[in-house]
Amino acid sequence: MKIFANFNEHEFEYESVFKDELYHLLYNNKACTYDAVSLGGGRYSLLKDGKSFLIHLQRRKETYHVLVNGEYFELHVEDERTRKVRELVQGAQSGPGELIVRAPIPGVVIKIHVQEGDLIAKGEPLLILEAMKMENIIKADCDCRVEKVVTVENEAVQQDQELIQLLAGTVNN
Amino acid sequence: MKIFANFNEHEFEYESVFKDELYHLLYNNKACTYDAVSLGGGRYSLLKDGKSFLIHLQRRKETYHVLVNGEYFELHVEDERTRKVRELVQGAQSGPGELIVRAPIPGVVIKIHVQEGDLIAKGEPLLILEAMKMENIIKADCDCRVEKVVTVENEAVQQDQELIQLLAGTVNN
Amino acid sequence: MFRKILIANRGEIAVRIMRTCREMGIQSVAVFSKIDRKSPFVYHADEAYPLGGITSQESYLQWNKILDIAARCGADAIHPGYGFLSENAEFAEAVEKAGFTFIGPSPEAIRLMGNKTAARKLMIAHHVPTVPGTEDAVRDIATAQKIAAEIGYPVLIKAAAGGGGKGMRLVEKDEEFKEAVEGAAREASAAFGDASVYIEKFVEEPRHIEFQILSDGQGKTIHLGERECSIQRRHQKVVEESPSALLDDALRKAMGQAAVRAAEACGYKGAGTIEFLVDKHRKFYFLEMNTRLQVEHPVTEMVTGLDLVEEQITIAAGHGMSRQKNISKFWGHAVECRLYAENPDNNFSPSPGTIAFLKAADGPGIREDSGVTQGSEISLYYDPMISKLIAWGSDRQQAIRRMMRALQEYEISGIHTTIPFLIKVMGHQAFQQGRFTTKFIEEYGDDLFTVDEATAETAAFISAVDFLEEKKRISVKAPDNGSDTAFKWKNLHRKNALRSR
Amino acid sequence: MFRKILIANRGEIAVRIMRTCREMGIQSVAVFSKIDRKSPFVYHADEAYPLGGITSQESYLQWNKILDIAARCGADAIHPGYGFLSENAEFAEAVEKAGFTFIGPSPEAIRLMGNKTAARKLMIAHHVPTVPGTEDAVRDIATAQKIAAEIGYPVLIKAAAGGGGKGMRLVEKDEEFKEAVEGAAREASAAFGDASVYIEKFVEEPRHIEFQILSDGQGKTIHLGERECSIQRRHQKVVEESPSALLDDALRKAMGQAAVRAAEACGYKGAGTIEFLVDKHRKFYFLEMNTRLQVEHPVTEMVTGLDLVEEQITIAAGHGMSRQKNISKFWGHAVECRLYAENPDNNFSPSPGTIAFLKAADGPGIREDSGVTQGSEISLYYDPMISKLIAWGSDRQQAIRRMMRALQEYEISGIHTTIPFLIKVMGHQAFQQGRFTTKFIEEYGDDLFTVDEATAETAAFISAVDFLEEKKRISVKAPDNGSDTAFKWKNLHRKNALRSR
Repeated sequence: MKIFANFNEHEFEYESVFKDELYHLLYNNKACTYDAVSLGGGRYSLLKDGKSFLIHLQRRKETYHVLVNGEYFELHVEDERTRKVRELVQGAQSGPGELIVRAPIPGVVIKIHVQEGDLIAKGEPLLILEAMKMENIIKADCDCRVEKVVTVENEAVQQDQELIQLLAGTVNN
Repeated sequence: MKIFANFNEHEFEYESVFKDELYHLLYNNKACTYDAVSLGGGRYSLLKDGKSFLIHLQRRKETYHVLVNGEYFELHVEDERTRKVRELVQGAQSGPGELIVRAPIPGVVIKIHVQEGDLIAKGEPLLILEAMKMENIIKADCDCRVEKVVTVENEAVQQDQELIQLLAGTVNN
Repeated sequence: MFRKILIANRGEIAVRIMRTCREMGIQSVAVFSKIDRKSPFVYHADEAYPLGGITSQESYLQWNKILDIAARCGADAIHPGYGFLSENAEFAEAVEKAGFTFIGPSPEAIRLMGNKTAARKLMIAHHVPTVPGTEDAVRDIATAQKIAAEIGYPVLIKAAAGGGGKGMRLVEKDEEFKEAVEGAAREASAAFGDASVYIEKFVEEPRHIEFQILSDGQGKTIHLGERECSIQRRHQKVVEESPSALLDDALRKAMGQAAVRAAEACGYKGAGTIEFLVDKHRKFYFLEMNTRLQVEHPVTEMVTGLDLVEEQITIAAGHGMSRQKNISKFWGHAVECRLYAENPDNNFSPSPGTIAFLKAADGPGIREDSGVTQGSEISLYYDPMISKLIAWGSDRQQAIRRMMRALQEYEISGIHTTIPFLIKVMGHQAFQQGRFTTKFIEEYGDDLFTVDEATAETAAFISAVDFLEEKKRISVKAPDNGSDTAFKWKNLHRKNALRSR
Repeated sequence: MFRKILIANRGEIAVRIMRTCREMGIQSVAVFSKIDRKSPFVYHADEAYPLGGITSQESYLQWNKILDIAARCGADAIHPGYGFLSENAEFAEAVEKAGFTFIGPSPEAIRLMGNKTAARKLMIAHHVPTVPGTEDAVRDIATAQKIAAEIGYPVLIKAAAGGGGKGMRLVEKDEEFKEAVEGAAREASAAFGDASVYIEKFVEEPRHIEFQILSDGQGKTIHLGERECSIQRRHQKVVEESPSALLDDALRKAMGQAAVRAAEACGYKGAGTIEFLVDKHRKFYFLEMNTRLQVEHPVTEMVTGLDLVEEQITIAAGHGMSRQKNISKFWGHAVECRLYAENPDNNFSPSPGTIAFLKAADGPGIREDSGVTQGSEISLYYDPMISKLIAWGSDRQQAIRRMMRALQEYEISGIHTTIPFLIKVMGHQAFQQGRFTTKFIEEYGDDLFTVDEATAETAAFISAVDFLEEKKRISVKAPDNGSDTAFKWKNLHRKNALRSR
């Protein structure tokens, strides 16, 4: 079975095979030699190709949050089967996608720059969220149209709370 | 209900009363004012009479292991009822008590100083246990007679493993 | 000497002050908000009393409550730390009026230096070089915009009452001016309760270099050398060091003398900091004075051997300071990194949460001033700085190498921190060579946010392994390494190869 | 310079050496026993390979396995740390023969100084004062007993091959002699594989003071001043400091010169330590030379600014050392406390177990060299020392006060440690005044094992509270402090009193 680990635009492909009563993990068709030991609390000691790594790993559904060598990675991991199902579902959808802008952190909405119906270019500011005394500008991820503004100025919002609904790709349509 | 906390030869006596919908803890007949908050993992922040304490507390049955202000305490805590029951049971026993010497730590018995039937004075060495490369001399807690030697020299023993059975108080009998 | 000091602050600086109190045999008193009941500064204090409230306004800025507690617990003095009430002249006044010693300068000195425009005028009068700009706070936007055009863009907009980068905006062109002033005023108002801002010429290739001064309040003022604080993001310092790679003895002497003049000009007492900008022509300009202990004071402590909190306390108690001469030679070199609960990959957005695991770095040359522990909850209500890591080395290179090593071995999980970003800064050639300005992060942003490919592969690999474990629930025990391995050797080749002969 | 160094050791010293390797850009290789798979020194190394085995004999003393791994991973050099193979001349020889650099002195120097009787003779020949006693190892007990009587009781019995207090016995009277020799021989045999012991006059009111030396192997030897290591229990050091409160410049110079002579006498190379006893008449005697890095080396690092592991590596690589002159002035004062997993209240018996919670001390002047972390299992198979806490101060008093503060705030649970005992040592008047001998602990034992009554009451109180909670399952939520309190205010009086106006 193939396993895909995606980080940003990079994809790492592994294959797991069961042989000689052991599971083997293959990378580039070569069996990987490793010893991974859980230290508790999401900490792992990994010995691989002689190298030693201390890893902090947290899994939330298919997303892995990994700290290693002082670097942080957010990876999406899925196997062949899951990927096929996902691609089938996505392929069935067409046209512009609906996007929901959520609060990345708890805070107070101190200014809203857009109104319903506005056409917004990628990178333009949508609203300002204040948290820990700093202003955080939330910008549009892509060209889009504002479908609905769900929040109001001075509202205290929780993390992941819905703020604005956008319709992607509508500027160029 | 009275609560007794014993440390070495000291006894601290508290009384708990239920009044005004709150439990009160009395010491020397005065209500104690305090705020104790669990920090997790056996750690407590205690504010009492203005003073602030960080406490590590571990409970094993009636024994409390407490670290506070850089000092370690092993306390025995019981309430009125438990004490009465215990005293009744103890009162029913009489004559010399049987004592079991156990390994305080895992190690290897490298020398046994006594034989069955020996009369031993308090403080005399019973055996030598080697652990972490150091020799640890295990001495008699009180005047006693050796009832049975359960271990042999060069035996590797676990913590709390029985080593020697003694009959207390038999020297002076 | 004082018997009991109340610390009107929280987090790492409250713990920092407590430590010196304990070392001096002085009782320390913490005051805390509801949110902070479980914080280390509460349980490491000798006494602790609740302030109630959650936000700063409801708790640490409630000075009547604080004075009330000070009276009831019998404190002799109040240490304000940094931030909160530390540069509030009215509070300093109220403290003294209530019969306590305020560990800091006089209310007059705070007031004078706290008003940026008044401070500028005073500096000009005392021949301390300043940056061209408006001498007074801006009243209306139109006039301000005209002045900005005269001085010439780029200009800086700054909060008259502020500090620490809050209410500060850089404006590159006329079109951006209006919105920037409004934003700065809004931030200034929220942070300091005073919306007034002023305008200043933006210095070319500026480096932020500040001098630590000590005044005994009896006519003697000395300086303890400089701190280089040019590595900033969003006008907030992230890395500081002492000495600066830029200064030579001549420039150090000139700037040190100016710093002492600046402190003397306001009749200063205690520990304070004169901030300068140094431009590409090595000319220096007075920026502002911080009339309090500075976040980055540990680097000065490391290279001078002094305890600045102890100096503050002995000066406040009328016992003077432990040295009478300017520092001219440093003991090695020290670098400080501020650890923020922020996500560098998401524009340094705050990262509240609970610290799930914490093992700080230790070993040669490493000091940490931390305000948190495993299990600590990082809230959104206060500053996201959770700790300061300080590395000492016999020279700059060793200090940086040690800091790099310490950051790499620092373990903290459950929240995002700036550690991955700081590692990149320490490893950057321009930083290592001492060639940088306050625009370092903007300039080298691309280098500072890239990842190592081999490390990414390791991350992908362990994720794939964990994914597989989860799917297959492989529970075969490893045959001979004695520990309860979650995974096992998938290929016995190397193990056999390494087996003893 | 070396590209890759294999560290033939474990625990804190392996981590310590790795740190310097990382700071120097050298790859570090760990080797580990089954028990140590999860240890910090394994996951902080750049590479790590299993040795198999559990006991030292099965793992860290298996030098063929170690050399095999070194060859396969392409290491250039091997650092032995302290203990294990560090003073094993045959190993040093095998390392060089296999084509690696041994980071330490020549096998000849190790052999010469490792044999205590040979070292004594060499010292006498080079005019380094020694303690009266047998020059050779004792063959039969009867002869030995006669010699002991001649020298005069008390006498010391010591392992000829040993060090670190193992195989050592103090004999006060003739009747005790035979059993003591047998016990010492047994311990020596177990620890070093060599049962021979020798006899020495016991020095009156002795202080254990040692000198750190560095030799570049090209004819230059310097000393880095002394370490006072008199605070010992069962002949093992527990507290060390530099400088010593006893020495003045004249005695320091005389002892330093003798130390340099001692190192030169054996053609030394690298970092080594000459241990002396100083008696109540301020006369000093050569005790032994440790031909390796010393556990207590950090105190010397703190007061000299040097990294001794870096010096060892650069000397071994043929690049000499970073200074050429003896140390004559120290930067302040440093104290080290060894943290053992032992129960001081139970005669320092080992306390194996799992570390349930760990938050080390930090802040001004505090360094820690630790080998463990939260979750670490402390086994019975190796030395119970888990960490070293080091405090620096501008003078001895400040260093002690800082150490005291750090020990008090150090949090470790799940195992017993020597921290409560060390706090008593730091707080003891005789220690603070610098008036003590190697018998400090025996002499002041009663003071060192008492407890504070008020603290006992607090311990009793919290236990009673917890007991009550357990019994009553009180689950009433505290009304207004915002945290999930386990217990609540039982009396509202004070809270109302402190309520804001």
